[in-house]
Amino acid sequence: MQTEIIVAGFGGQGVLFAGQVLAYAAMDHGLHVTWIPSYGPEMRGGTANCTVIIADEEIGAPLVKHPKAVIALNRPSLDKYEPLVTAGGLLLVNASLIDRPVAREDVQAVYVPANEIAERLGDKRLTNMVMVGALLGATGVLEMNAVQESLKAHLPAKHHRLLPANYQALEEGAQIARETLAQAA
Amino acid sequence: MQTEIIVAGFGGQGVLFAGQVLAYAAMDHGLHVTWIPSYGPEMRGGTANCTVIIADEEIGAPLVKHPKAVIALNRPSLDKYEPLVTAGGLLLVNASLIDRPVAREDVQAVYVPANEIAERLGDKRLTNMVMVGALLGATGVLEMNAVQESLKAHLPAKHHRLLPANYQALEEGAQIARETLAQAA
Amino acid sequence: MPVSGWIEVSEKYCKGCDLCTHACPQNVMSLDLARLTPKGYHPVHLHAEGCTGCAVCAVVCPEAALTVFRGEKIMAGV
Amino acid sequence: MPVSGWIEVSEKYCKGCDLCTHACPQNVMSLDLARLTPKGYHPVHLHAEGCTGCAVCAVVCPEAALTVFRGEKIMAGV
Amino acid sequence: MAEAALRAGCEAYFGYPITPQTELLEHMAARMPELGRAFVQAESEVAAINMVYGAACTGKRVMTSSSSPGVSLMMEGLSYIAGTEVPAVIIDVMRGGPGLGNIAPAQADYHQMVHGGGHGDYKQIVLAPASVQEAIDLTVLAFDLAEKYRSIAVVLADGSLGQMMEPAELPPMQPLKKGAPEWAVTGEPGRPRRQLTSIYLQPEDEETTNIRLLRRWMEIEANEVRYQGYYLEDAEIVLVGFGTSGRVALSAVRQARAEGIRAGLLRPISLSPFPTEAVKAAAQSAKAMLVVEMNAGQMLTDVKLAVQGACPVDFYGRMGGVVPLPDEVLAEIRRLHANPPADLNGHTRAAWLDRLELVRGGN
Amino acid sequence: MAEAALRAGCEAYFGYPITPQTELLEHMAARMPELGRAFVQAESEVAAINMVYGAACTGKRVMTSSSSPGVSLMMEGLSYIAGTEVPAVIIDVMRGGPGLGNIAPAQADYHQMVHGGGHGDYKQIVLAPASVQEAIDLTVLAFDLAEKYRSIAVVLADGSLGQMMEPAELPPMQPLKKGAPEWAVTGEPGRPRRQLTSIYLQPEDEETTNIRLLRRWMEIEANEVRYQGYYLEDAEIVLVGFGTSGRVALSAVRQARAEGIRAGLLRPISLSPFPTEAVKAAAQSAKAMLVVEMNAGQMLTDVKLAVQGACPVDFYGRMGGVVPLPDEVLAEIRRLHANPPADLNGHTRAAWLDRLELVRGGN
Amino acid sequence: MVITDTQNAKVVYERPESLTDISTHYCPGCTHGTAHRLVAEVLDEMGRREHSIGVASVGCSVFSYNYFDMDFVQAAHGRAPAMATGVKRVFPDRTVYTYQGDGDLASIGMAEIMHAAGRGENITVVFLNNAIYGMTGGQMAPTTLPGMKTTSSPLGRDVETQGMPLKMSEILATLDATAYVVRRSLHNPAEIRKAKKALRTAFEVQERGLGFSMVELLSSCPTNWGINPLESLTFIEDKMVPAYPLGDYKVLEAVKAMKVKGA
Amino acid sequence: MVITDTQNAKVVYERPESLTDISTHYCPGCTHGTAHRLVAEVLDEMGRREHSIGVASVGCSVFSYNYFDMDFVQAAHGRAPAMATGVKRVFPDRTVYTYQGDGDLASIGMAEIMHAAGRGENITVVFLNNAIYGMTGGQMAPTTLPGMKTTSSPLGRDVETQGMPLKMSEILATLDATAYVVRRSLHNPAEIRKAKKALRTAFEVQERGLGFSMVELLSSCPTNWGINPLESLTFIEDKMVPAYPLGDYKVLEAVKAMKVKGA
Ligand SMILES: Cc1ncc(C[n+]2csc(CCOP(=O)(O)OP(=O)(O)O)c2C)c(N)n1
Ligand SMILES: Cc1ncc(C[n+]2csc(CCOP(=O)(O)OP(=O)(O)O)c2C)c(N)n1
Ligand code: SF4
Ligand code: SF4
Ligand code: SF4
Ligand code: SF4
Ligand code: SF4
Ligand code: SF4
Ligand SMILES: [Mg+2]
Ligand SMILES: [Mg+2]
Repeated sequence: MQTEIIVAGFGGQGVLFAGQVLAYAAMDHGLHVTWIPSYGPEMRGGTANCTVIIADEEIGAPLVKHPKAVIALNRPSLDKYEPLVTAGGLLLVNASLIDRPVAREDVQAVYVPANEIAERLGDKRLTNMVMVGALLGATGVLEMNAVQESLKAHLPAKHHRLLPANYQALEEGAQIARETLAQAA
Repeated sequence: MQTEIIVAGFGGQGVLFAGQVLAYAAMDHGLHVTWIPSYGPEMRGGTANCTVIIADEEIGAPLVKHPKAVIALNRPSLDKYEPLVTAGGLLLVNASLIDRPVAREDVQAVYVPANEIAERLGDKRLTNMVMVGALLGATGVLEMNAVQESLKAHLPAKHHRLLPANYQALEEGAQIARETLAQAA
Repeated sequence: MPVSGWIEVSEKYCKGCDLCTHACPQNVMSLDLARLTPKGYHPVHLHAEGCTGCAVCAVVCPEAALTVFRGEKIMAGV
Repeated sequence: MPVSGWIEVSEKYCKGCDLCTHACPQNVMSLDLARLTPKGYHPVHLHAEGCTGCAVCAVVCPEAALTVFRGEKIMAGV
Repeated sequence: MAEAALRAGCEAYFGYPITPQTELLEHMAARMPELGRAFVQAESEVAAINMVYGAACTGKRVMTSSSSPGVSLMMEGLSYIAGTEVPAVIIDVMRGGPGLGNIAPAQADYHQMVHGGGHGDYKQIVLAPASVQEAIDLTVLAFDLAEKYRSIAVVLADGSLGQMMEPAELPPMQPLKKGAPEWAVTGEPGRPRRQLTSIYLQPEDEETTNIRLLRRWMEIEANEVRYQGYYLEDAEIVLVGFGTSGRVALSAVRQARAEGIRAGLLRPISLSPFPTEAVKAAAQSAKAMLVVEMNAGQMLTDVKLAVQGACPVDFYGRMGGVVPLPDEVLAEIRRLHANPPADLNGHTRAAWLDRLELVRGGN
Repeated sequence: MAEAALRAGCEAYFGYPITPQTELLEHMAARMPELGRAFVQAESEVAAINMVYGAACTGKRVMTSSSSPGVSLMMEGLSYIAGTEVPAVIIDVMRGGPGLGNIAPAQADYHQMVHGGGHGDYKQIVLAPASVQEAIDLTVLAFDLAEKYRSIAVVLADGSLGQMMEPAELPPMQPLKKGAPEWAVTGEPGRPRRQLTSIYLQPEDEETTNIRLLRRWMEIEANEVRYQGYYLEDAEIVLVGFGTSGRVALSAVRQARAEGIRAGLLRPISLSPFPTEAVKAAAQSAKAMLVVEMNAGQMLTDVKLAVQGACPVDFYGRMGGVVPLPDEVLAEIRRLHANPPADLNGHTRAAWLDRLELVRGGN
Repeated sequence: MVITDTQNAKVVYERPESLTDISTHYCPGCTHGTAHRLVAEVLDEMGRREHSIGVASVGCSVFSYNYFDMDFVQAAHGRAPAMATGVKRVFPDRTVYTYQGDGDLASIGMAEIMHAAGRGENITVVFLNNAIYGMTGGQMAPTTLPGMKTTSSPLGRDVETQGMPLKMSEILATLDATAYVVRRSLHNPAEIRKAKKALRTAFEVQERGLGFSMVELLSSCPTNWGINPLESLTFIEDKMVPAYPLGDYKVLEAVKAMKVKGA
Repeated sequence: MVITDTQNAKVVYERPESLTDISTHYCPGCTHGTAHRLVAEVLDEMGRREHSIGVASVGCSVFSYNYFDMDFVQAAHGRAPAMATGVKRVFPDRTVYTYQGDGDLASIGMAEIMHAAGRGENITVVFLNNAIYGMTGGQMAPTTLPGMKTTSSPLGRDVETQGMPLKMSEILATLDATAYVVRRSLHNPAEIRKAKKALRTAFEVQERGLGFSMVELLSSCPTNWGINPLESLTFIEDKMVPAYPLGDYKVLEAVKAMKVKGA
């Protein structure tokens, strides 16, 4: 079984770190994983994305055309990846910055006002964790526990005081995803 | 008909210029010609030599293993080229600096005390012209006139006052060669 | 009548860096937390009266996001 | 007895550049026009008495071609 | 890779920041001083390679790392190091070019590193990892080979590897070697002086050096060819790809096998020396070969040289930092399977470009 | 060559002295200011190529010249020029290497110039003269081709040519062209701004650029292949050699013909694009081919790629600045004539080295 | 409600014509943008926009060619002064300038800047000194302050092994062929105004053919300094200005004699 | 006949041990040889011959590695300071020095010398300034005097297009990390003695770990200047010394405090 996840947004939205958190969690739990970033046309303030592949066997190509799940942190990311998600896949939409709904009907969409939630939790930089939470809430690719543990393990010590807020962000994102899926079901 | 001439000596002995004078003379008189320098292991104060090929048809390789004539301005040059001159070829030896006779019997040797002649004519730098003169005296590859004319044409104007001494050097060299050959004959 | 001014903020350029707000001698600028630019920044706005059109804000703005006007204050009903 | 000296010239190194001859305070050095080194230079030699062994020649010689000695002048038949 | 180099006993690192290999330099900046070893952030890649040159002359294990434009600046230095016959390790993380290009992963510097981007006849060992683990292992190997053959050893990674996270194991810390090789310039008292130079003014001497280098290279060719084969036993369509494109090809081959197509993959690990014999052998039984690269067909020349017409050799590549997707390669395998070409000499490129533009159009 | 460049309308020269091409720079130093054109002795080859880059962006005819180590320093700049698609002319007079090597004539930078010494996929036009006259003519041609294809054009001479004197005729002085191409950055008022860059951060855009470059290159391949054949009609032993080694081969071929051996010579003039078709054609009727170079067999790869096994391809080269003598090449022709090999793939080099050491021993 | 009378209103400041309408990729509060604005304003005021050729360098300002509405070329890392030389020598009547960061100019491009200055090349160099490699993620630059932590000097720049900061204005001022070399800062409105005036002078020096001119500008890098934009300005004032004193390092008599309009 | 009593004679001067018995390739009267001799004498006197690693550069002195009887490496043109950095960083207790010409150090090698000095690299640089590219046949160097004719400035160096001479000692003295930077000359016995003393000081600076030291030596090139060796010394005295004043450009207090044995 192999799950491909793309996280995409502006540079500065914590795109790469969101992917890393997933990758570390998978790694720490004995799964095969690849994480690979790619940058848009601009390095500063431009778009950035990363692809995380989590699998239970050796992974070939670290990039895929049709991912199973996409976290779209801004509008251009949604525009770019909406057509590419596999049928039956998942689109996690940062509703704070994206003002349009998902058009495809063969994918599952989850709308998360991630910037608002993050600012409410006291730090705009938590936006990415809210979205990661939503991913966890919507799929079973990794346990919430696993992610929280590896967050703790890999966050530099000086940032450890931010852990509770991060956990909270993950939870709130997951909550929204669970609710959405429940409604859809 | 093709004649290959190698001029060899220390850097500073006017080796390259001697070859150039021959090349210019040939060029100015409508012959095919190539002139190509090569340097020994040292650039300053080291050995230098050049190969001049004069022919009445298009010239292929600008270098040859077995030249028809060699002007050896110093001992290492004689040591190097004596074995290589074609049988029946010509070895012009600067007797001022070379203290050994030519060993081969199948070549024509001409000994010229070129440094002494040059110093007597007032300029050590005429050594090379004495040797060129000897070459002209010993072979018919080019006319003395032709060489003198192209010397005039290609010597920078500021050196023109040295022309008479150069002519004289050529003549004295030629004279010695003619005498040597006459004796040998 | 006192000289007065106002500014126009281009949301295309403004990145909410807050440099102008601190430079403004009249302290009349701040980030508009109610708005997000397309790039996700809170743009500046005038939150109080008192702009003199001194253009200090424009001098410090790295993004050339501000246009500064000066004129006479008049009252008008809209 | 007056202090006196002499030099040894290595023909391997000397290039007849003439710098030492002009530097010698006693003017006792010159190129030996009767000799040629293997490289084709006229080497220097002492052409007159009076060397004091001051080593100025050695100080200016670019080739380290000179060895300078100092000793007492004595007469001896050879 | 940086940590692998440390553990392989690298005693000096000289480098200049450039994306996508800054992390490597930064790791060295932190760790080398900790270990009491030399780290210098050079003023440029030109300086970096010449610092490496100097330190390499002392016989210590030394390295630099850079990426495409920076590596181009090292060409003179590399030629000097090769001509002086001192060991040095270079990590080159390739990015999109030519020119400043971009920082996306590419493989367009194959010719530069494999066939020689510097002046003069010289060869260098070039190892191309396809995973983070292999990157680590080949870095260690590079130090060993460089030292053994007094040669330059390059770890040539595409940008994907420079930036990828994957689980991997680091080797144990090696003790630093003691003493210096007998050619090393160390300023050690009590022995005759030693000199290291790349000058041989007498052409005959320079030729002797060239012959020595060539003979040594033939030894390297005999001993140090490395590659990995996948499903080659019965493969009709043989893919050849290195680094990330090898990995992508592997995914495609697996998908093809799942579809019943007998595809296989030969992944050169040592690009130089190139696994010529292995490619030749694979060509004997193949209906067609497909070279997959992230460039316009550079390794393709070495494959064709090896195959010498034994089977048609086709090409698929993406350029400018685009990483091909397994789907694209699978489509190529299907095409070759459905319609094995009789002869492809000379027409490979034009047809590939046409197909590529279709793929791009469809993006 | 310098005077030829002037007459071809070269408006700016930037260079750094290096033997064996200092005369070229010195000629420019005297003549360019006389004509009111730009001459700058740059602080280095790195600076020189970047000055060329700047001036080339304005659409003027510009050039630099250097020799092997200096050219290695230009690799980054060349890649930028190629990536920016601006025309520039480079004269490279090759000397013995690797490293500082020596100043004797060599051809060991073939790979660097023909297959790409800089990073990224790019190709450049490479023209190899074999006589002073050809050096002049190809210099003029280089300016024309560079401009026509917005490409780098290299005149790749071996040191012999850089230093040889031969009778030759110079072209007439061309008038300087007026106006600038529509892509040129000239700071001309009254039109939209223009930019020239080699950055395409989006890999897809960089790929588009790469495709454009490749398509243009295919056009160059179609139009600009140049070579000269000698006695090829009935040749059984076909020699392939460029520049001075081509000339030496010609002497040997003539001597062989005099002995009744049907030898011929194909002398590539454009090394890039390479006369692949012509070599292929010559291989069809040949019993054997012999590539003669002043290196360890660099053009050999292109010949083999062209021949694709159609006939055995053997090699004779001298390295490190040694110019082969016609006698040596003649001996090779005699050998191949007496004993035409059946198949030479893969064994060429070892056997050549053995023969070479015999030749050298006998020197 | 207060409405301002737009009839009598006048524009006190507006975005200069020499800037395009492209939003920059600079981090919020980065004074690269300020420097761009000043250059644009000066070229507007001098009417040279359409007669200029800019040379972009490699660093965060690599895309400056997108932001200036004029002809531009883009140089290899460090080589902008060489490229500008190439341009200027064939187009002597254009305003040719480079825009370079401190890594670009003072590290890899040291030889090129020294020699362009040494030749007295008639170009203008806008030199942004932010004491760090911005673009590549905050490595040490030759201008990094002693003790300053960067990603390649994680314990702080150690002057024993990593040397002392290079003061480029001081160095270039020692060259006989430079005409105008000054250092300014971008950390407050007054300094920004002085910076603009210096840029105007530098471009006027070129206009009059007086030779090489450079304006070094102390600039911020909030992202890699790890502090916010406002703190960054304070860092410039408190830390950088003492290490890099503002002032005129070389002003030829002929330049002093010039009448230059202020900002 | 006068015979000197060899019993009581003593050797006042002899060829230093640190020189090999290979005759140099330098032109007659070229003061490259003088500089070699001084370096050799100093290393002899300091007993460092067998603890030294020299770095030869590209220029007429390219073969200096043949003439010094000690370990040597040979650098690429201009890169000797980088190469020396590489050597010194792994062998900090060796005496590491470069021997460079003016083309090598001040032209192509500008970045490397500036940064080695900027890092305060604990090496010694012996810098031979002969105002010309000797080896390649007399082209203009960055140090060529205004108006001086060379093969690449056939009408004389034109300061308008070719700039002003670069004064490397003055430039390097401005760098905060240099310890000892002086200029001496080789044109007469007194100056030669001072040059030797400076070299001694420079090597002692390195010995004591005080940082970067450089001795610039004004040197002759009779061949490319087109005058004889003696006239060349006069040229140095009359033309070069005024343009390149002899003196101490940077002497750290710690260096001044050192007790160094004179020549
Ligand atoms: C030859 C080469 N080496 C390295 C790089 C990577 N690189 C890009 S920008 C940069 C440093 C930029 O720093 P600076 O000039 O200070 O500009 P800033 O980003 O701080 O404005 C480096 C090292 C490159 N592009 N090319
Ligand atoms: C990269 C490179 N460029 C150019 C050269 C050619 N070159 C050799 S020595 C030299 C100049 C030497 O001048 P300088 O350093 O002043 O030494 P000098 O001969 O005057 O002592 C040059 C340009 C080279 N060897 N390598
Ligand atoms: S113009 Fe002056 S008063 Fe008005 S907002 Fe700007 S800084 Fe404040
Ligand atoms: S300074 Fe400019 S970019 Fe920053 S907040 Fe003010 S208007 Fe916006
Ligand atoms: S030692 Fe003194 S006196 Fe004697 S030769 Fe030398 S310089 Fe003259
Ligand atoms: S200075 Fe030295 S080389 Fe010159 S002439 Fe005197 S001894 Fe000979
Ligand atoms: S990284 Fe620093 S210099 Fe670059 S744009 Fe951001 S703040 Fe400015
Ligand atoms: S060319 Fe000049 S510097 Fe070189 S050895 Fe001769 S005199 Fe000395
Ligand atoms: Mg910076
Ligand atoms: Mg010099």
